[in-house]
Amino acid sequence: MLLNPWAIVLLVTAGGSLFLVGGSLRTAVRVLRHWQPGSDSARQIDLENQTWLAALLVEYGLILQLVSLFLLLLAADNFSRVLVGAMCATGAFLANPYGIPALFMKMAGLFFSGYWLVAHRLDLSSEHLPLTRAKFVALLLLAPLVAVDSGLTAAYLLNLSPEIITSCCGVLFAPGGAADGYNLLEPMAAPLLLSLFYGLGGLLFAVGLFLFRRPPQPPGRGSLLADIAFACGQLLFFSLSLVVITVVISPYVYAMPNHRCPFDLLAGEYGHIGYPLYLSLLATCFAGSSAAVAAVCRHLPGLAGPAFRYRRAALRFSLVMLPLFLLIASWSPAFYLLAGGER
Amino acid sequence: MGAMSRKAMERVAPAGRLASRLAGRPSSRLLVLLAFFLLATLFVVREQGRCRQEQEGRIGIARSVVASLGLSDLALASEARYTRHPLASDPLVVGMDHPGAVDRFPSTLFWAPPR
Amino acid sequence: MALVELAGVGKSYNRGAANEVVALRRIDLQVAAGEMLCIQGPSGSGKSTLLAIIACILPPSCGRAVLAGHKIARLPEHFRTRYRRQYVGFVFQNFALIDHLSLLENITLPLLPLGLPPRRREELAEPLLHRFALDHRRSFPAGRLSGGELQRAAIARALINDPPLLVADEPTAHLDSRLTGTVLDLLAGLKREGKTLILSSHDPLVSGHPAIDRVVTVRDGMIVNIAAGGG
Amino acid sequence: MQPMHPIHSFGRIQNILDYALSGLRRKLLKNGTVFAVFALVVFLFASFQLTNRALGELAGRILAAAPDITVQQLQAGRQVGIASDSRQVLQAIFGVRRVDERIWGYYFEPTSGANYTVVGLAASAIPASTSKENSWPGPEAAAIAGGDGSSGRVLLSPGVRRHMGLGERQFFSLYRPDLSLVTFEAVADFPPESDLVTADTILMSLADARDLFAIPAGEVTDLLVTVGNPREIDTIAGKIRELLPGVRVVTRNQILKSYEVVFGWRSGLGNLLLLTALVTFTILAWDKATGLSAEDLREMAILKVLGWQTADLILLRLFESVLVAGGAFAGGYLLAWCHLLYADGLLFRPIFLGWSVLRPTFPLVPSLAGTDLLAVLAISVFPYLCATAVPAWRAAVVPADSVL
Repeated sequence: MLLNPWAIVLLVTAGGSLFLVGGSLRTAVRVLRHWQPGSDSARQIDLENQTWLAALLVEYGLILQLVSLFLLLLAADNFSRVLVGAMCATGAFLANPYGIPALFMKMAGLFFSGYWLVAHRLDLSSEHLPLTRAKFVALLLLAPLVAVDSGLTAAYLLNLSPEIITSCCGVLFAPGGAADGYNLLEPMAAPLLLSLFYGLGGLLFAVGLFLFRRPPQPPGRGSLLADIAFACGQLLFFSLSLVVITVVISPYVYAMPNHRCPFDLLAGEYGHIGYPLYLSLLATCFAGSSAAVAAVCRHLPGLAGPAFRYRRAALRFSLVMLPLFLLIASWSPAFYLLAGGER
Repeated sequence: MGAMSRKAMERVAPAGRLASRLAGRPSSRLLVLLAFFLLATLFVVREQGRCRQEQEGRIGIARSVVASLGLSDLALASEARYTRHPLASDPLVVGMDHPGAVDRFPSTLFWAPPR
Repeated sequence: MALVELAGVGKSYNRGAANEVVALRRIDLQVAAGEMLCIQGPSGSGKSTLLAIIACILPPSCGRAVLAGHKIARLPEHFRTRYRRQYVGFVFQNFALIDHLSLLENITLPLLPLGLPPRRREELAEPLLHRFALDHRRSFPAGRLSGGELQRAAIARALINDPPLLVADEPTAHLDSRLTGTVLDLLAGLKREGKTLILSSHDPLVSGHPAIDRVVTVRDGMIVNIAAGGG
Repeated sequence: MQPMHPIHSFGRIQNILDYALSGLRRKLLKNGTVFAVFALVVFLFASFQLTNRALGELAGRILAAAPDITVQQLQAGRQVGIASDSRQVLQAIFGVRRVDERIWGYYFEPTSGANYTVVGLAASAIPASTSKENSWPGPEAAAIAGGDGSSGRVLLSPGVRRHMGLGERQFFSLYRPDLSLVTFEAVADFPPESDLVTADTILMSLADARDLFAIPAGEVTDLLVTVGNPREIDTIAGKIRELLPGVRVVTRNQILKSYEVVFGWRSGLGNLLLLTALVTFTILAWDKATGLSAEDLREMAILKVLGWQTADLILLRLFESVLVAGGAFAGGYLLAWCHLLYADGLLFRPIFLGWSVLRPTFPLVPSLAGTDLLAVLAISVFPYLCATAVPAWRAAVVPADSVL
């Protein structure tokens, strides 16, 4: 279905990402081979200049990644009107085995390039550029991620086949089977999920507040472990939230007990509630987990101050966004229950 | 930002000073331009709302015609069955049903209609 | 405390390439705050390179270089730019004003990335325009200024950040002797206000000026002589 | 290490924006050209997309009234007449409210190359005239078919009337397959509002259509099934397929979906064609942006010596690109919007109308869809920004000492 306008848009953005990351990859290879901090050789000066280019390209790539994530969601929603049996974007994603992996790959790429940029900013704030080498090793890992993402997107689009009525004489299409998005996840026990969701959310808030309030610690394994555990908690919370939104919260938004779809939340019929919901979730979890990037780097020469400042700012941001997210997420169920809807 | 404009600026009243300062900076001028653009956008969007309402009545009539006659296709490209009535054709019809084509697919595929 | 400290500083261009050129070798120099220094030597002797290193424009290839307590050798470029922005005003030999901008805009260029609003920029430029008798030329495009005006504008631009150190590369090369005297008097006035000045010149009029504390002679990339100046 | 002047980040951005703007103004000719070409590309893209969307939405909304189920007979993979008797079979299915017979076909007019669509319906199939506003048929439609027999009275679209050169006359003749003439009386016109679906249509009674096309008695072209409960459409369609093997069953949902695909496909094809224009433009922009003049490079180097960071210069260049691209996008899109709103999509209308002799007239209204905006943005502005990233960087890393 490559002639669909959405497919073209997605492929153009995927091509753009590949171009950007490919460009920075070239720099990465050269930096890893020839980087000599402190030297003023012509090559080193050239390399220092090139790091600016690489960072610029990754920054553009990050924006492109964010936009293409939303484009993919919107496109899937659009495809669902064309594909047989797909009632909503979930169905469109499940139409072939590449849809969901492409979606997750895009999210992974978003987080990864975000962390990379945090590391880059920290790197620049030290006179010793202590992270440059690590940064470009990481770029070597980011590139395949983006390539796989683009490949999966292309494969997804290539394998989508809408059933055009005119090609199908006298045969009625099979009624929508498993791909209707009503059963994306087998209904799990809602109370269990909800208590996990709010429990983890509250725990993260408390731990975040503790980490935020704590004075700068001497670099040690204990405090580093706390930061890393907090970051893992954030990522866990991210995945858990996606499940909870799909299984528990979305039916309240749709006011349909069996309609479980995480994507229709973005639609206009439901007030575009998905945008603030997902963006605040993304902001919370990204900021919270990126604090660990700063924590890992803080023992490097010249980074103690900048890393501490970044970590503080990131934690504060995460602490503001987390209650906001919980509020938006709880809004529909709470409203439904308070307004007298029966369970 | 020249001497003249500065003196002129000092002469005007404080309320006017803001305006002249706004006009002085390219980025502020951009902002003014942006405001004009937004106004123009608002205007054409409102215009669209008006046209849409007008269209609504037309669509109502067209819809009742469709319902009465059981139509299923748009009267675009009305020269041949395969474009006028896609739903009454199948893929091979492209090669078969041209009003001027001999019914022998696929050899007739590119035959021009007779004059 | 010395404002500028160079120890064993060397500089070669295109290092690691076939056309490597050695411009400076083992320069040792200390400049105290409030000093006015003249660096003289024939063209091609490395004067400009030395000034560029002191002004954080070029990284030294080897040796130790300290500006206002900050190590400036082996430093990424954006840090050098930061120190330059903070401590150094630089006057180019060819003035390097941007022709299509007005004089005022030219002078306030260093303030743009600091985020100062136009009004504040003008406030900072006002006393300098007045001091260098450029008031009446403020909205002229730089391309239409005379040589003396250009030179005064270049100095005013270097001073807009109120840096402790002023580095001037051949500030009088394009001026006649009368204008040279005027410019030197202006610079001497800055010295009296506590600024540190480092000039390069091969003009005896400059090295002989009474305000000059020391005259450093550079030849073939080495300091061959340091003598007390007219001051 | 506190800077002497602390950096005001918002002021910095505003100042650099100012500088970018005055730079753009200074090189008005060069930037204006890029802007104009870019705006033109965006305009073409957006016009095409808006026209397609407007037409697609219009089709969707009009065809929402299409018959619930259409049943046609297939033979050897081609559509042939269906036996009227099947009507009883269909009527017997629980949930079917009514079944109507219809004959339709083409009447090819060799001299002009026009192709009329003749629709023959039994009088009982046409609902009684309603008094409701915005509704059809009015009183004149009742006169089409005086009874279920042959009446010779027809309804025309204004386009067909014009094309036949009827003017105020009422009588005209058409040929039967054996070249004998049938005379019809055009009693009324279709409302102009329905031109999008009836531009080429002649409506007559079932008996007249059978006579005109010489279709044997007991056969019709298709059967239209009206279902009581819209949720049952798919179930009933399945039953019909079981009861009448060899027929094609088309539901309204499939009709709408097909049109969605057709419009999507056409829009994609158009985008693909326009993409070449975009690529050409991007190459042009790249070329313009990489060809930095010596004067530009000197300016960059001076700024650098004066304390501008590489990041400041990249931002400066980025602003230039974003201003050109964003402005061209906004301008182009607004222009496309007006093109559709005030000129009815003049440029792309012929493409969508095909090569008809009988062209429907209908106004197009653009619709504001955030997704469309995002799509045009992604396909025009982002490639431009990607293409200018490298030149922007190249200008920003010019060595400061090059000005010495």
